[in-house]
Amino acid sequence: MAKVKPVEHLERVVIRFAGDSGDGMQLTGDRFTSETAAFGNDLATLPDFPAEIRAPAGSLPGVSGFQVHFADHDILTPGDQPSVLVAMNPAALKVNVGDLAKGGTIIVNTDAFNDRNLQKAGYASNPIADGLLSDFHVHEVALSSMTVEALKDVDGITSREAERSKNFFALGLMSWLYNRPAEGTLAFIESKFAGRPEIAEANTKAFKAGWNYGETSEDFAVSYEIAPARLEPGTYRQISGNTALTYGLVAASKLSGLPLFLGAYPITPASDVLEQLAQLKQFGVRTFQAEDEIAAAGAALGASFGGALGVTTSAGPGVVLKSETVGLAVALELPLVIVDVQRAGPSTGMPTKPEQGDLLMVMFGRNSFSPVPVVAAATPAGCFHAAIEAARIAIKYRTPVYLLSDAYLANGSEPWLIPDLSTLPDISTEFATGPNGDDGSFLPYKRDPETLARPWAIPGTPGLEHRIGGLEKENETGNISYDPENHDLMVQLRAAKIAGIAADIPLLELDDPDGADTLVLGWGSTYGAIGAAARRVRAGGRKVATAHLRHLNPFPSNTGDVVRAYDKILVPEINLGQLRMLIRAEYLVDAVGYNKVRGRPFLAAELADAITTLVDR
Amino acid sequence: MAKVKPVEHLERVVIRFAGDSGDGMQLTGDRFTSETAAFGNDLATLPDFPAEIRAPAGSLPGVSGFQVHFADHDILTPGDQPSVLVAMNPAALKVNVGDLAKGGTIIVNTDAFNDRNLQKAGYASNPIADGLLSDFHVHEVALSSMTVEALKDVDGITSREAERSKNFFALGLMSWLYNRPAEGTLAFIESKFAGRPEIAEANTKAFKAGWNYGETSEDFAVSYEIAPARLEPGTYRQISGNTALTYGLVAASKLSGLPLFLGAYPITPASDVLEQLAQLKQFGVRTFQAEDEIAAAGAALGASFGGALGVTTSAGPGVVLKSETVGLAVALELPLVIVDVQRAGPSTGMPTKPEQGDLLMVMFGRNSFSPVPVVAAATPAGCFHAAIEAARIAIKYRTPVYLLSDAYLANGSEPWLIPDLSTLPDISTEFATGPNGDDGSFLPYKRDPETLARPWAIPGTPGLEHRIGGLEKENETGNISYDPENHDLMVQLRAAKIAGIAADIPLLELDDPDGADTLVLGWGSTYGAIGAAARRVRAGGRKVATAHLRHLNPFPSNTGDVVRAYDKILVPEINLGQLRMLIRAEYLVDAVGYNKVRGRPFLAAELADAITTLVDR
Amino acid sequence: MSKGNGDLVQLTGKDFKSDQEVRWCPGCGDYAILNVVQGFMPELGLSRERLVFVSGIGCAARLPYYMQTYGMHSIHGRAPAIATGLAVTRPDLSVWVVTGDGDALSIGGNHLIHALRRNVNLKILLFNNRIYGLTKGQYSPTSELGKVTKSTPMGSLDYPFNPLSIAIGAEASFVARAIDTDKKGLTEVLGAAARHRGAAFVEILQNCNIYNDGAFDYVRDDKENRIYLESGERIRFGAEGEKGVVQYADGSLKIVDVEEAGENSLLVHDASHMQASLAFALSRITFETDGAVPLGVFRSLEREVYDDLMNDQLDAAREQSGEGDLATLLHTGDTWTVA
Amino acid sequence: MSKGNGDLVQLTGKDFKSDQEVRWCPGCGDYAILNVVQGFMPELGLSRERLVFVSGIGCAARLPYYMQTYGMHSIHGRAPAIATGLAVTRPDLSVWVVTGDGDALSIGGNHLIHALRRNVNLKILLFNNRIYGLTKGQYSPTSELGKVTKSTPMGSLDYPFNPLSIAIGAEASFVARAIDTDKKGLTEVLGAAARHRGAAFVEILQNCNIYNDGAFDYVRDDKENRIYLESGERIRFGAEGEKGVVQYADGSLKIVDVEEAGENSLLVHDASHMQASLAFALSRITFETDGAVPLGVFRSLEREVYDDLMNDQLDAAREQSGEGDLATLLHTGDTWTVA
Ligand SMILES: Cc1ncc(C[n+]2csc(CCOP(=O)(O)OP(=O)(O)O)c2C)c(N)n1
Ligand SMILES: Cc1ncc(C[n+]2csc(CCOP(=O)(O)OP(=O)(O)O)c2C)c(N)n1
Ligand code: SF4
Ligand code: SF4
Ligand SMILES: [Mg+2]
Ligand SMILES: [Mg+2]
Repeated sequence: MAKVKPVEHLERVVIRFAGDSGDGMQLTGDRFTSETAAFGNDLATLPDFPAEIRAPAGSLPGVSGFQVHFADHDILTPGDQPSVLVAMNPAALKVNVGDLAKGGTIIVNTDAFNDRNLQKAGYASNPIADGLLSDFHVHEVALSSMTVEALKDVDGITSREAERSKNFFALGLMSWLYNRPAEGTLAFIESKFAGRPEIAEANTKAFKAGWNYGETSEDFAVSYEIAPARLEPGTYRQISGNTALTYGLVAASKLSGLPLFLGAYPITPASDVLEQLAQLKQFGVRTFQAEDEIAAAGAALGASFGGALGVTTSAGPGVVLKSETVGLAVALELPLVIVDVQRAGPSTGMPTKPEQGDLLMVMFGRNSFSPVPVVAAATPAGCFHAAIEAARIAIKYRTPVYLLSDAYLANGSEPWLIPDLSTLPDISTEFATGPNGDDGSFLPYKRDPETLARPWAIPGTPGLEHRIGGLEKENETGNISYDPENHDLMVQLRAAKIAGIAADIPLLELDDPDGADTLVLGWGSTYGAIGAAARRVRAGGRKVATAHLRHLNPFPSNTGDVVRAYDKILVPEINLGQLRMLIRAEYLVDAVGYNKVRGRPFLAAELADAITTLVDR
Repeated sequence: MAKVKPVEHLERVVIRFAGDSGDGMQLTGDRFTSETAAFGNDLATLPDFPAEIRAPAGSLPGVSGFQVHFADHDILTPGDQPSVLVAMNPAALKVNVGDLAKGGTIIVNTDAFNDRNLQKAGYASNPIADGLLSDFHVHEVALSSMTVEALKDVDGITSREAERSKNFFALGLMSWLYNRPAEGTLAFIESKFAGRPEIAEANTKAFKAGWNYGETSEDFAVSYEIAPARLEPGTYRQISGNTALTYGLVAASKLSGLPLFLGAYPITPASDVLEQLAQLKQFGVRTFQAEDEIAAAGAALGASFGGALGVTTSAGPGVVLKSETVGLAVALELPLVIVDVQRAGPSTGMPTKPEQGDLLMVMFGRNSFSPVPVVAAATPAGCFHAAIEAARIAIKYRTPVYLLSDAYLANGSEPWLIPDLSTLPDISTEFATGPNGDDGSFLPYKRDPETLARPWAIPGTPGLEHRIGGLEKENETGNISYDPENHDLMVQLRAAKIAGIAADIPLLELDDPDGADTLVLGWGSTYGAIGAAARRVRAGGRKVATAHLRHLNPFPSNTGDVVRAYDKILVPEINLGQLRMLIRAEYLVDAVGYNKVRGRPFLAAELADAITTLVDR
Repeated sequence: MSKGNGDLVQLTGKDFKSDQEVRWCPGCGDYAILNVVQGFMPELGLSRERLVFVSGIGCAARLPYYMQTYGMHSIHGRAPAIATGLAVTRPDLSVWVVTGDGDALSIGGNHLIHALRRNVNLKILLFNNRIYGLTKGQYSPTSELGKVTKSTPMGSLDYPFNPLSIAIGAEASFVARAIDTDKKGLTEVLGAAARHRGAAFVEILQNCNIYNDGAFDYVRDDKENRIYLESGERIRFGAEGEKGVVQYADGSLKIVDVEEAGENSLLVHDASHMQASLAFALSRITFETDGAVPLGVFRSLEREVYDDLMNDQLDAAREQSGEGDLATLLHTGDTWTVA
Repeated sequence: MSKGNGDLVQLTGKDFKSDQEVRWCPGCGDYAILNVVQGFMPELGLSRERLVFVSGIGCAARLPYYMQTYGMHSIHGRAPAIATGLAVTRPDLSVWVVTGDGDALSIGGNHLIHALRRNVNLKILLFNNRIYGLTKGQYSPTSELGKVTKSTPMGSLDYPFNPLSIAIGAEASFVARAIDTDKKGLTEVLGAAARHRGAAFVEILQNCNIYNDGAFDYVRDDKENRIYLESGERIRFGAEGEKGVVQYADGSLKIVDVEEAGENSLLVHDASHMQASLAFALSRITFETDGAVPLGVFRSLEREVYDDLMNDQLDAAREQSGEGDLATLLHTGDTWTVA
């Protein structure tokens, strides 16, 4: 579509789309993101849904948002403050306007600012009219009525249905404003609504009407261009954490040659891993929606016993229920991957909101000493490799492994350079096929001297019939034993096996371009915010080092050296200091925390402030 | 019963009774202990049952043991090494002889040393005959046949039944040997077997026959006397940890004025708290044997909601299942006492054996940040006050509280100075009765400014109808809230409430008579062994300080001052270093551990060695 | 403990509305149920503080927030257990459990069946929409075999529970069924449940218009497919009562044309029959197998109530041994005195 | 995966004894069951490596240690869930679950009923001794009301489950009962369970001579109280077959004197009846109510098997979309290329 108005260049933009749950904001945001990705910007997104399925229309709890940050350079977070807010109704304005940068742009759907909606949003008067928005640049657009008007010739839809296309009008307008390629969206509409051509037509028309409105309306004097970012060459796609995690699990199954078995019970924000894997049966993936989380973990463990890659996925309130079964897996020494997509707690908490609250639970939340490796993803796309890594450790060491993600990674997305399959690790293993005892017997707890892993002898293997269980086992034979010294030995062996994994994982990478005396150490989804904050701090002329842990148990073998090399250590966490505690206990360094538990990611700005304060101390 | 043989004086004796599960060793040990207590010695006991209900007679796994340590001075442990072993059969000898001090005494039931039994115990030849026991002083006593002979005139019992009385023969003999008062046992037999007078007669006769055998047999030249210990004046009884805990819970109910509700699911070694409380219905105690541990905890929480003192008891594999419910209790801010009688793990582990493996689980084993106070008993009798203390904190701060005991405390016993009821704390509370909001409304999360506890408004109170739940709550109103800053505030408030308890618990007591530079810091059931070890170390001329934590969360407010005052800190734990980790993280002191995980208490001697090594370093 | 002081105050449904905004999807069957429940409450003749609603997690489980009574929105599946602890310690309260098909029959299945066999004095309302609403549309244990949902794109594989059959199999003493929009039927069933001392299990067919719309249209809309059970009456239904239920020699039930079969051949309903078999057989009549759905009280049998038995034991113990005395307790067994 | 290479080897019961010493109490009914199970194994015609015994925790749950097959002694109550994961991924195996009344019906109740409704191809043997053996004598969910045990000194308060009723209520496709010491009856039932594709639930009445001795003497010792069910046969029993079972018009069952009632009035057993009501009604005949106990196969109905359906879906998906290709998967949706 051609352009006549002048075009200005920008380096980066943060847009937030906000509207009622029923307004299709997630779809709008997704499409805008796809266009942006196709255009070649770097980007990061942050959806923010309401907890209710469909809270009452127009109400504050019903507001659904989607933020996308895109730039001509590589970026790390979805942005602290939107520069542009699209508000489909008063509630959306009310909930989001506080986050907007001063001087930012607001596009409001004036049609929705009627008395009823204003009242539901708790506005005594119309904020558009009464000067409340004077700090911002406001575009008043009659989105609904213009959409209905634009679609009056579409056959087979009611005017209510027509009005529903207003999100495509908004998308068209924004696509014009930021010079996004429209083809992808038009093709998407065709295929998505193939079954209902009248809807496809309506959405297409609405989109074009929005685009043309930008082009014609005097309210929009210029449009903006954000040049493509210089990204590594290769084929990209956009990917969310949950999808990356799903793909990682499937890849682990392929790479190991073990059929994937998922035991899961639905829970926000982990359910869609179950839902996505359920669609991949052609990969030999079995998904079992269990009666509860205990059964989900148990079934996965049973599948592992039989030689499958047993995986179970949940969020904190479900993962906590799996603890007893994970303890059994520790005793049985069988592979099991337990995925925890963390959310805000305690208890039911805020189901759709992220938090890093479960680290200590997965480390210690089982009766008695039962060490379990912990892997944590740092970015949405990083969930792919984290899943493969968790499976690798589980398979190689015959151990349960926790894989931590969170609600922010799960739903956030970013461009992903699709890996060449040949670069992925071989994580295959060998089942036991014959006796390993000197006397020709089979010793199920005789360990590999290097990994300390025991043989995995799966049912169906003639001659290796054996019994395993949760009672303490005699070393090597695996027979029940109450011998005191044997128990101590087994406790030590189980500890040594997990500790030994430190030799088999990458070293902690340190980013310290300037030789700083302050280290920021992070884990999990704070990766982006820490990186962005460090850039700001460095841009401000200060020195700071960063390092990010992807293995939380065991720590990479150089972790002690890294942390001891700094005078000051800051550990930002969306909890009250869980990694910080582990680091302090392990290395006796006076790590301090930056801890805000608000059910949302850190802002780069606040972290930059916290780092600056510490650097200057 | 009169005495003619000479009497020698001893300061202390450690006797272990060992026999088949069916031989009544626990009863024998219990009776001997009661006699000893009545005589006025200080004492400590350590029962050691097999895991099987009734392992095959004569087999090694079927051996049941009971150790009692008694002395003319105050003692702290059941003794490292028995000085006397009573072995009722070859298996009992085999299992226990290794623990016996060189030069110790063995009393064997020669009748049981037949080929069949020797073979079952894995003896190629008879150890009595073949010189294997040459390091010991062996008394060969035909316990079985002498018992049968002694009872031949008792009417109404078979010779098998007569043979069963042999444990009373042994008890009579030992009672003679150590000059124990016999009246208590004779009275006990009368009342215990009141319903079967022929058995009462048999046991009485067997007991007397054993006594008389000591008096007449040339094999026993002297008997021994251990003078009464100088104990604080008052009325004493013998008490095991589980009984003390039971009484403590009942006392807490009386002291608080709240009816006690116990939700429990049977599990070793916690079951008898349920069983004992079930016998105390006249105290208004309701015991609910639930379908599982989750329901047990849930029902207790429901009872608390209604204004009862809700308690749930279990061991590690059951406590882990309660975690989700405890998380709910954290969110609801209601009292709940969760008792964990720890046993060896991981998983099912060794159900009858002690371990200190659950500290980190109770600290951290819940999704997200959900702080819970932790109280740990240090001695069997100490379980009484620990239970009251746990209930006090739960009630006052409206919070779940974990109370840690273990298999050693649970079954071990010691003399207990029965407290004067007037010395017990008042732990009563007040339910909300009216509105607390400025506008006359009821605010279920408006906190007491001092304790930060919220009002406890129980159903049935007119006008205070309100709803609570596991979703995040708005401060004060308790309404569901997803507001980011509110969540952070609530997280901080929950943390502050628990941290603030530090001001309301006793300071950590330091025992440092000589001004040492080494501190031994313990918690839980290692109290006795640490104390005994410190005595040895000091007796050896070295200086060592000790301190024992009874509150693990929060720590007493002076803990930092105490630990920082020492150059060297040793934390002995029957785990791989759980308190040690907490102390290191909190106070950045280089605490080292002494860790052996053998399913049994530490020996004073090994701890003394470990302390000595550190002191000398 | 307070017994409440307003038992005689005349309340109306409105008095049971809390100040919280109701947040189900527009059109959800839960609204209808909430209205009926609130409207029914005054019939209990209890003041509001005597009422407690305990729920698990799910859309259904939000109901307690909307009731101006005491309430607890607990954790997924555990409401029956939590409510048991409350009910047995507080016999003065009327305790209601609100749960969904996932909450009650999936994660909470065990607590449900145990509460039923114990016959704890709870009124359990199961909102069955045959789907997981709150988590956005996965199949539930009552979803029909082959159901295509988010988690079963090729159709579900597990044969569903029949909530009433499992309840009867679990020794429930009171079992009934109603429809969200059937105000009269639902009110009657709530009344019968409230009058029943012991555990009362009520399945309420509830439409989730977002994820499983129309699941019960065959009986929600098509009233002639409703078989209203009345104890002591022959079982007949249809627009003109032209259909009825007979029992064959092998114990199986069958729908017949009344005219053909003769009125006297029709089965007489007896909700309080000693044997649970009749109620069980009735629970097997479903739309899928028979084209009609029985509603009302299937079973209502007086049986000893757990809470009462527990409280009786406390009384008996006190009668036997007197009110427990702590000092005496601490001194049980052998004691000795050091001077 | 290995399918085993010895299917045709002729094995005997001894081949299924492991080298572990059996450690139940002398006289325990578990010994008899173990013997029958070991003796029955060769009838399966499978080599040992194809067999897996999965158990929870309890005395009964120790059985896998004694079987020279694959085995897992898991955690309390969870065996059906664990076995489900194994069975659906390994259709080549024969998976047996061994459980006790506490393990299966108390803590594990939910997993049991879900395994049954799903019709997972598991053979579930519930050793019912109406007590908790391993934890030394607390009452269980099958203990009779008023039972005095360690945890209920004044008698238990909860009405017991009838294991078969709850299984049938949970849509079990195969339900049977046998007695520990009745070698013939137990062997027959094991055979029928093994032949049934899907979940087979077998209650085995087992004497715990330490904590609940004699619980089943009325049918273990008194053979005339055993009602052996035979599909297609009229139900009669007694020393001379003088007693029988009839069904009344209200669906209830009753024991009658055959001579008086007439042989033709007796109910004909039909284990594969479409309606579960008959099996349910038979499950309600107990010693307490009727002085006799039905044994054998109550219900055996062919129904789609969860594991098969799951594996069929995998095949269908592969047929539809071809064997999954990872590269293709990673490239789904919009992609773009940076040069
Ligand atoms: C332990 C735990 N597991 C899972 C969830 C997620 N979850 C919440 S409600 C629900 C199911 C809701 O279905 P149902 O009980 O039928 O209620 P409905 O929403 O349909 O009314 C699930 C799986 C949770 N909150 N907690
Ligand atoms: C999670 C957990 N809770 C409780 C226990 C303790 N426990 C072990 S077996 C058992 C009950 C055994 O009863 P049942 O299943 O009837 O088997 P039986 O011993 O009678 O054969 C209990 C309560 C446990 N091991 N794990
Ligand atoms: S999702 Fe379904 S059950 Fe839940 S509120 Fe919406 S319509 Fe009702
Ligand atoms: S306790 Fe009972 S069930 Fe357990 S082994 Fe002994 S006799 Fe058998
Ligand atoms: Mg539902
Ligand atoms: Mg049992």
